[in-house]
Amino acid sequence: MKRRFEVVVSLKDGLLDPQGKAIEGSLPTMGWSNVSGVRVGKHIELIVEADDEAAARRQVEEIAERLLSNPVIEDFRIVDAEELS
Amino acid sequence: MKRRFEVVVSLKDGLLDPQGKAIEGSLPTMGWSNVSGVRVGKHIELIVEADDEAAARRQVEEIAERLLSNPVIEDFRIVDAEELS
Amino acid sequence: MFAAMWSEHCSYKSSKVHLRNLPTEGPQVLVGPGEDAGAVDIGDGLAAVFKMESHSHPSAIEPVQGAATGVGGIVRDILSMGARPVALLDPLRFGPLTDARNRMLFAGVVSGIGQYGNSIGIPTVGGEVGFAEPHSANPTVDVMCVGIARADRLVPARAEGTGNLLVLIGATTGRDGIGGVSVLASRTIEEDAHESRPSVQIGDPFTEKLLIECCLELVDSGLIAGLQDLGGAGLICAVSESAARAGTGVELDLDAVPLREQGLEAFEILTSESQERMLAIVEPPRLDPVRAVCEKWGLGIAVVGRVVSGGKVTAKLGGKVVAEVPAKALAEEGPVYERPMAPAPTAWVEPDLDRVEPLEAFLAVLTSPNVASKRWAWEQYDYLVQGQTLAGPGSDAALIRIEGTKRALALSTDGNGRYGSLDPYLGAAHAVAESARNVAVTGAKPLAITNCLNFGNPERPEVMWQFAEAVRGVGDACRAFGTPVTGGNVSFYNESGDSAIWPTPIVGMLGVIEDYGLAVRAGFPERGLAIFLLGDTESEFGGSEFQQVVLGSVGGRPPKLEFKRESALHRVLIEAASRRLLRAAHDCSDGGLAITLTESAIASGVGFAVDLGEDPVVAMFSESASRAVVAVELESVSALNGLCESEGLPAARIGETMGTRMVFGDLLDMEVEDARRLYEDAIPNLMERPAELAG
Amino acid sequence: MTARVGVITFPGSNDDRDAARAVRLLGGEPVRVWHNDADLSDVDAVILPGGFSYGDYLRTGAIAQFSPVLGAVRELAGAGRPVIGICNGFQILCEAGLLPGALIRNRSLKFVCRWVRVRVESASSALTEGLEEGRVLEIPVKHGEGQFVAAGEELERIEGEGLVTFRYCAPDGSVDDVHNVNGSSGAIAGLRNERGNVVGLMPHPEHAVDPDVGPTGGRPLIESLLEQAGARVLS
Ligand SMILES: Nc1ncnc2c1ncn2[C@@H]1O[C@H](COP(=O)(O)OP(=O)(O)O)[C@@H](O)[C@H]1O
Ligand SMILES: [Mg+2]
Repeated sequence: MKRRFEVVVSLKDGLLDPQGKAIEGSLPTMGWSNVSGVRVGKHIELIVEADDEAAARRQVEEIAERLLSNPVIEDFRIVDAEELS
Repeated sequence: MKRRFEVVVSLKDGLLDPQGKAIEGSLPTMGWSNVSGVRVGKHIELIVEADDEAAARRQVEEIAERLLSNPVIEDFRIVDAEELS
Repeated sequence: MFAAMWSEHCSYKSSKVHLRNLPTEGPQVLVGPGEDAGAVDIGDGLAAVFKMESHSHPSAIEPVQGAATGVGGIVRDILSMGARPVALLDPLRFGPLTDARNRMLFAGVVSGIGQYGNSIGIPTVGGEVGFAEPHSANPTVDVMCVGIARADRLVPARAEGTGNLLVLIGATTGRDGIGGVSVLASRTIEEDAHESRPSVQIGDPFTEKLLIECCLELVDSGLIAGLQDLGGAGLICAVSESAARAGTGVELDLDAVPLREQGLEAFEILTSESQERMLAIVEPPRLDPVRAVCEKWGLGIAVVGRVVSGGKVTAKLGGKVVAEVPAKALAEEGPVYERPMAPAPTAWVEPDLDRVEPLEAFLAVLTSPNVASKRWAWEQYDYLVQGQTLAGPGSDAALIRIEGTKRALALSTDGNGRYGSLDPYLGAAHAVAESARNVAVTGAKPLAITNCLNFGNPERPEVMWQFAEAVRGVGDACRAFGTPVTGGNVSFYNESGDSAIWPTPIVGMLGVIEDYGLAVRAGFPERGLAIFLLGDTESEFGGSEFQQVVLGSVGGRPPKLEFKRESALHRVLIEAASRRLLRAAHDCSDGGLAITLTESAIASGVGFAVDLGEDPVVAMFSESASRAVVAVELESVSALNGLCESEGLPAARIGETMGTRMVFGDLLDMEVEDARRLYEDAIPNLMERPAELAG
Repeated sequence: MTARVGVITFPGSNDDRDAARAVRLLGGEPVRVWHNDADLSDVDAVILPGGFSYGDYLRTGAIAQFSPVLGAVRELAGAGRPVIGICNGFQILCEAGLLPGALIRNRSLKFVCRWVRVRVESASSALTEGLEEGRVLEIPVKHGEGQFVAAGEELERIEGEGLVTFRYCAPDGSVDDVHNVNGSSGAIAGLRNERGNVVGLMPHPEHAVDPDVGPTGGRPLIESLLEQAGARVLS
């Protein structure tokens, strides 16, 4: 059974986010001054071939922990899971 | 009223995703060979101060169209909206 | 398939008839136009392989990936000759930076070139950036690559030896870029804008780096008989060209082509312009060792065809013959047009100098983006990797050591579209002269050029006239300086609405200095040196930076160019350097003498005082050609004068290096440090204004 | 006894040839190591060079940390032999947990290639043994993700235990924000592990050894490495 997972990896709170700061800084000059808290992270899609959902989810968590995110500076969360074929 | 929105920006289908390809290629050496369709995109959080939800959502769509994404090679979707204070 | 192959981009149909009369022979030329890249003998049994190509159309649509894939493409042209790429240069033109879209395009193109060039480990050591209104909707993005190979090991792009295998190495094939660059570069921007399929592709520098190392290992171990990159019109172009060159035919098995997407039709597989792919010609017994090298570098490899006799290209898909065409018909016998031509009118404006306030004029020229420091761009490039960069961005010519020898390559790209808008012939001749001057001023001898001819829509007679005149100018200048044309690129349809770009031929000059220990730099190294201006100065402001930013409009005729005087200047600069007479040397170009002196002072912080004669504004800002500023020890003055006399080259001692200020007669006096800050901050100040997030 | 220094080539490494050339120029013997070889038994020290390992996709050095040779690198580090991470190599050592902290995108959001000054902060490291603290060296940086960051208490430990080995500084050695080329916490340009044999730095000493090319602030660091590597063989 194929399942598609979506993982979001974001910088830990308190850590400087240069990209988020740059976007937030340019918004007022484009006419929007009611926006704050801009944070930029990664959104990763992957399709896992596994028998049951729990096993697939555990594997995605392990991949996210070891490869997709750097625990020193990043957190991750699985935002979506969808059965395919 | 403050609302937090989450936007996902991803490469248009059919376009090569070098990041996704490199990650997918490295997973087997780490013991996972049941993973495919790896695609990497951007996940952006922003907090908008606006009276009603519809106005805030329209504004986020405009920001995503003009600044957060490059319409030539990327699509975007608003994945979440949450009332704060 | 024919549309892609016979598009303007691949068949040069509008330009071929004019390109025929360019000089392409010389003892130093090992490979001339017609191959993937030109090659020049640089001694010690080594060849320099170099070429320039335009990626302007994709960059106008998506600057980051458009420019990035431009770097990838030109590098593969050098690689397919079996040469290790050692240097990249990027001549660029944009619209004025006062407009947010132009800032976004400039930031995107530089970011794309940096991302791609830096990650494949090839130093970007020079280039140019020019800003002018006609380039607003049509940025010009050219990229030049230089490689070094053993002269006896140059790999032909020929499908030789019936029975040999055609092996596709590198990325998989997708629908992206179907009829991409060949169609894109054969239509104007509007016609392309509403194209549904994204005709821009995403570059994968990581796969390119693996492709470079893998192909070089295959060449060095003598495992392959031929190599060809896949560029415009993809597989069918590469296959038919290499078959046509060898007089052979090819049987293609499209089922064997590794696909990135399912269900591609035959013509899509044949014309797909997916990036990072190479085609090798391999003798059957060598297939396994070739596969081993590719797998070591983690690259896909597939046998997609065989060389056969008979000169026909046949392609099969699903066991059915889907295409059968004579190779020569595809590659060489595209249509040749003699397009109608009509001279383009040029405005005439008399410069009125007495109303000019000197300090105000000087600051306007110094901080004009065309003249001011381009550090904002080139600091985003790795110009140090490979460890052979003796002089990088910021110098008149980049100097790249030929590892293991005392010699170095000297590289410069130049082209002045403003001169071309007034007189396409003279503008083009100046491009060759300025690039040769930038090489000679370091002490190196100019050897040969590549070039990129950037023009508007050839279906308009005045554009075709501009093109023919520009090619004539390049030809005459190359004959005069003994620097033959080894190849290059033509980019038409650079226009949208009614605004076409100025006729912009960009020349890439390659030279060699025999002992880089004798190379001369532009900066004044110390105080107490005599400053000489070599060459004649007259009141020549046509198309000058002064005319544009101080007088406010462009008109008249560009400065005259006498080939004999320009060659004499080159000979004096090269001879003087070889006799260690020069402590500094810098060519006069945009902005005139005032800018040349200021740049030499800024480079080291050493000030100067010069006398400007009775017509200071002309002395400061005229852009008369064939001039250079040199600084010499006092005991070398007589030797320099003797050398100049022997060549009939006027040499005026105009002042001395001293103190920390720049003193221009009694016209102007300013601290070098103040000029440096203005010169360095001009572009950063414009670019820090908010632009859309680029790249 | 000429010191044998392994230089690892990952797919995407660019400055591996430059590191090998610098080692040879200063009297060492470079040994080219392919990332798939898991054996570093015949070298006295190892350099993880600059470049874009695996295209630096996902995060710089994210994928390289899983390559086979990293096991051998950990053993070498455990045995107290010099392990030097330059630029991308530094990022890989952090990702692999051999050095604390992480390198994120430059404050300017742009790649920067520039000659800078760094100040030696600690003399007890494989690269700075025998150099006096406070010495200023001119070395080039070339990177897009060189901003060093660490969580609050981790940063305090790194500073407190004297692990900082180099800081970006002005020509006179003073540390100020203008010369902090990428916005790193504490202007940190490089640091070492507790024992001092594992060192990571963003500047490229291998590009500052040849007077024909430019300033030679990298020579004392490579000389110190060769000495440390050679000494290891003697003791
Ligand atoms: N896009 C670029 N990439 C790399 N180097 C550049 C670029 N633009 C300018 N430079 C370098 O900056 C110096 C001055 O640039 P510019 O004034 O545009 O050229 P020129 O002096 O030939 O007119 C040159 O040494 C050139 O090599
Ligand atoms: Mg110049």
